[in-house]
Amino acid sequence: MSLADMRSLYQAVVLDHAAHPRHKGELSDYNAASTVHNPSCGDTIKLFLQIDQDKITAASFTGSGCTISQASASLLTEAVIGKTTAQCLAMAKAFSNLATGQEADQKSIALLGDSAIMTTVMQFPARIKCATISWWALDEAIIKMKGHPND
Amino acid sequence: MSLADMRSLYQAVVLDHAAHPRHKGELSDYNAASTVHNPSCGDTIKLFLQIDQDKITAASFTGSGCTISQASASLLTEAVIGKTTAQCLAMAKAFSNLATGQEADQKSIALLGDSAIMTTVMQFPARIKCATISWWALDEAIIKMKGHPND
Amino acid sequence: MGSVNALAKSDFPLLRRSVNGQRLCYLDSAATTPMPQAIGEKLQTFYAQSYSSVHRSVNSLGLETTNAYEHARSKVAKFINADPAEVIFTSGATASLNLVAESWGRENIHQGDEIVLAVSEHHSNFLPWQQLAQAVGAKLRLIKLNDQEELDLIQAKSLFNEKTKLLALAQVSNVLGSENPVAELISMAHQVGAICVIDGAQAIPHERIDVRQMDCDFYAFSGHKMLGPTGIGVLYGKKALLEQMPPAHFGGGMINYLDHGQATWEAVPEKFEAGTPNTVGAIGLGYAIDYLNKIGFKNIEQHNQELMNYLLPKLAANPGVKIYGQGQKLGVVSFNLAGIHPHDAATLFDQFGVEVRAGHHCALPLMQELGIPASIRASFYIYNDQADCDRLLEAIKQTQEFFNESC
Amino acid sequence: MGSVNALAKSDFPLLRRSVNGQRLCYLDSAATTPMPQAIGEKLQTFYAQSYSSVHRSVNSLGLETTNAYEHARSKVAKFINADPAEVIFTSGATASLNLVAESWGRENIHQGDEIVLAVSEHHSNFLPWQQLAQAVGAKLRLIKLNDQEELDLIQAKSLFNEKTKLLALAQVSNVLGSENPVAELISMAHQVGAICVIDGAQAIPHERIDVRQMDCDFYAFSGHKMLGPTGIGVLYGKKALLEQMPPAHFGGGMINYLDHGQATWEAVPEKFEAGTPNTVGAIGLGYAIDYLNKIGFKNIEQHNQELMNYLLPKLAANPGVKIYGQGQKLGVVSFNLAGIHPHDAATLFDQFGVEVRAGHHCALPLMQELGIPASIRASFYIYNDQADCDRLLEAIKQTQEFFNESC
Ligand SMILES: Cc1ncc(COP(=O)(O)O)c(C=O)c1O
Ligand SMILES: Cc1ncc(COP(=O)(O)O)c(C=O)c1O
Repeated sequence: MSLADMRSLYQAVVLDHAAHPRHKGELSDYNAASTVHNPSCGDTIKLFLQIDQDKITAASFTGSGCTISQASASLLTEAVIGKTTAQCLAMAKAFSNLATGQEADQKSIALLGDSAIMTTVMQFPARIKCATISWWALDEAIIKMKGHPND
Repeated sequence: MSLADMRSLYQAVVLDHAAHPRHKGELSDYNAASTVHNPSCGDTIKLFLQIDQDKITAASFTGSGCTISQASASLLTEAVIGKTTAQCLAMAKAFSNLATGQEADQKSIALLGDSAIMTTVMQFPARIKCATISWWALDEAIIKMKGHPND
Repeated sequence: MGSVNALAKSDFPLLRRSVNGQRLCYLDSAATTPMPQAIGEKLQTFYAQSYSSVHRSVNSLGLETTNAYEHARSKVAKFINADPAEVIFTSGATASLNLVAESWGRENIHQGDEIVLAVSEHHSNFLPWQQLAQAVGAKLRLIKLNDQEELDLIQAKSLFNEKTKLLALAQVSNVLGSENPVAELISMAHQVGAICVIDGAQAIPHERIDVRQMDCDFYAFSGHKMLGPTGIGVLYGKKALLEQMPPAHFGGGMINYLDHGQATWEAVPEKFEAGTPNTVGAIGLGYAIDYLNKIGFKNIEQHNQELMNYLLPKLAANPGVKIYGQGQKLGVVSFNLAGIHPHDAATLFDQFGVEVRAGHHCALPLMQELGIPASIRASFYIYNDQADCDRLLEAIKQTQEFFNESC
Repeated sequence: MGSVNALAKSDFPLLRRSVNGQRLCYLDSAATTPMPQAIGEKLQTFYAQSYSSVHRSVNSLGLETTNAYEHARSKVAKFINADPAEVIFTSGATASLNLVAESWGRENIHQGDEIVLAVSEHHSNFLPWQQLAQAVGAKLRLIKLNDQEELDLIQAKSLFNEKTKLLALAQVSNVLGSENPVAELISMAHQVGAICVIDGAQAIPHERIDVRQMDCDFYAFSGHKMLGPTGIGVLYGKKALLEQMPPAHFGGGMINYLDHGQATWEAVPEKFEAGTPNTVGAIGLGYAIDYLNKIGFKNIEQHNQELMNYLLPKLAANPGVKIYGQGQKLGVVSFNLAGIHPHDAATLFDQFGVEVRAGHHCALPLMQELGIPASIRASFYIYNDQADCDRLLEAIKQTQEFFNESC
């Protein structure tokens, strides 16, 4: 076995976020939220957002899941606070593209910051969903609140 | 091709009964009847019986079908007239056994008379149903009227 | 041998066997087609090297199988010009059509509604609608035949009205062998807001299908009639429709979540694929599509047309032969021999190794419309050649002589 | 290698492949089993030499296929001690269970009726009943687990009453791996006049089944979990019940006649087999039965028991391992590693070539009952040996070290 491969998936920062997730728990005030399930394992992520004047002023999540999904959600909350909803949608798209081995534009990648580390999951196709479900939840929460960007 | 095999299936008497079926048409008086379909081809035989004091006093049939089913029904009507219902049930069983390559008791075979000729159909497995459906109709008509022999 | 040579006959070992001492002359492709040797070998290899379970796996082996299964779905989608999410794997055309009736039908067909069907529908596209109509109090309205024994477009027009909720129609009849005026009928149906279910079981082996261009709402077919394995079929549905529909069957792999006893469903197509699918069947269907694409539909159509052009005039020239339907035949021709029941004829043909179908072909309403109990059906495909036509013609001649002499 | 040698490992070429650079250690037989090489070869031969269409044929070739198909049915019947007319071929256990719900269930379950289910049922034997209950206003009553994490017979007793119309129960749980007290529960159900549907998907590969002795009313299973091909399954039903039930699907081959728009049905089992069946799938299932019979269930049971006797004490001795269910295991064991999510564990195992399942195993109600989101499941069959147990134990150890060091 290649433990080295494993170390690239389970990097220290990932393990740290999974063990000590940031912003875990329901926000006391929020105006956007979404729950996403990973039907292949039963994992669930519920994401809460407070959006003021089109900016994310607070973000948190609840739910159980594997190291990858917990770390990804935790990193996501850190990444989105302070971003506009349009930036968030671009980030969600960039993340999902990178995680499935597709290209993404440099500007969006830059926005992802630390959270981009989770896209190494690309090398473990069976785990891609674990990393992406919190980003789907982000996308869904914003669209539910604001309507589709092209509307 | 073995036309000889064909001649054993389509013997002169068979072709004659098919071309000139005996007792074809609905009986004006009957007290037992049954319709049987051959689902594989859509052929239908309806059999009419007049049963007096447990004896078949008249028999006829209607319906369309192939040479084999028409000849078999025609031969059946000839064979059953004058027989008791118990004899008829024994004949139906003997016919069906012979046509499927099984044994039958000599007494019942004797009762079949000319109609036994149709059991050569045994060599043409795809056609066995064609020969036997009128005998199923006989069985069903008698049982419907009199109840099951063991009742 | 004449000018019409079989395409790829040597790929089908089945066709080299004998029947009743004669080399097999297989004329029953409308019932089912043999599978090319190479497909069987590839399936064997798949079982031996990669087979595992699809979906719900986090292991590498399961992922390999899942990818192969989804790759087969993409092939089907491309083959009929659909989106992979619009391709539901079923156990066959019959299951596909029942799925539409059970899911879309039960939700959308109500008392007083009307369903338009062709009188020539196969039971698999007739009974599900008849039973649904009986259950809810809807009405079946039948498109009849004109005097060419083809669908009567003028009469059909009179059947559509604001009560029409559905058109269920075979693209190609499995008895008459002719292509129905699908475009015209779909447009009549859509004009009154009805949904169109097209039974493509007999069309898909013979011509390039484009579901978008056809603009049907559902399209159903079976793998075993297009050189694929048994037990696999497809239901195509427009995505927007599929998304609205409830699942028809329930089990593993089709739920998103189950909470406090409430289930929510997976996205399409998984929503409609409860239970472990026929993984290897789907992969085999993918191989069959590769095979057909390699031969090419231009060649397939031309080959079958040449065979029909050779056979039909000779068949029609026999005064004892009555052919049903006067349209162009896509490799399928039904007929009867005067004074000879089709079952008797088929038994004689069988002695010559000529394997046809005799019966009602699961199209009893059509038989009743034609006023016959049954017919003989000879159906041709890419591996048949002119010699097969000649053998059929010879078997007919001998059969006529046998029964005419005898009677 | 220890004393427990694999039965017939060499018959399965799949098991000689490698995964992530390691020789495959296949521990997912409860999901699906590889197919013996010889069965694939026989199916290939069948396609190449005899394949044609079943039923409705008067030609010799069709008859050969029909006979092979019906012979497979007889093998299944003998295998479970049923009558061939009681054996319906379906596309799998999920389809079998849905068939009972759609046909028997819709006719016989009404508002206020109660259905008793085990909380450990697979979604395929849970959702059909849940959906039916929701549709008609019936009530589900769940048999819960006792403190051994096995079905609680005492609580179960309190669930049966005159409203109970149905018991739906797996013979062997696909998560806990233990045999449920089927005899006791069937007798409770029959005492109140309820019908019993037994899901045998996990039992049939492991033990000799006798449906008459069990006295179940329906019994469902899949071919792909017992060394057979994909896309084929069986529904057994008591003949008297099947005869009363309406068909659930409609199409070719299942009607007796159609007259003035009224259809009458063929006898059982044809009534329930609309459309062209998975002919070759059924024949392949027959071959799988031959194969299992040749090995013999006495050997199979003993082999799997020896494997469990070897593995379980070692697994239980690892303080970081929590095993679910304390009953005897029929080759299936579910567990979790303290502080490690099952998905993470499975990804590590996969690097060692150890292919297990991680997730909810389509048994969400059971997961909720156990209070866990998911588990790891390792499942063993005749081709596994003691070395496979050792590799699992080693993978567990390495995984624990990896995550404990890292955190
Ligand atoms: C206990 C149990 N029941 C039912 C099923 C469903 O079987 P299938 O998916 O083959 O239809 C399975 C397997 O998935 C199972 O383990
Ligand atoms: C026109 C047509 N529709 C539907 C079917 C049903 O297909 P299957 O039996 O493969 O489900 C057939 C073939 O039997 C057919 O010819």
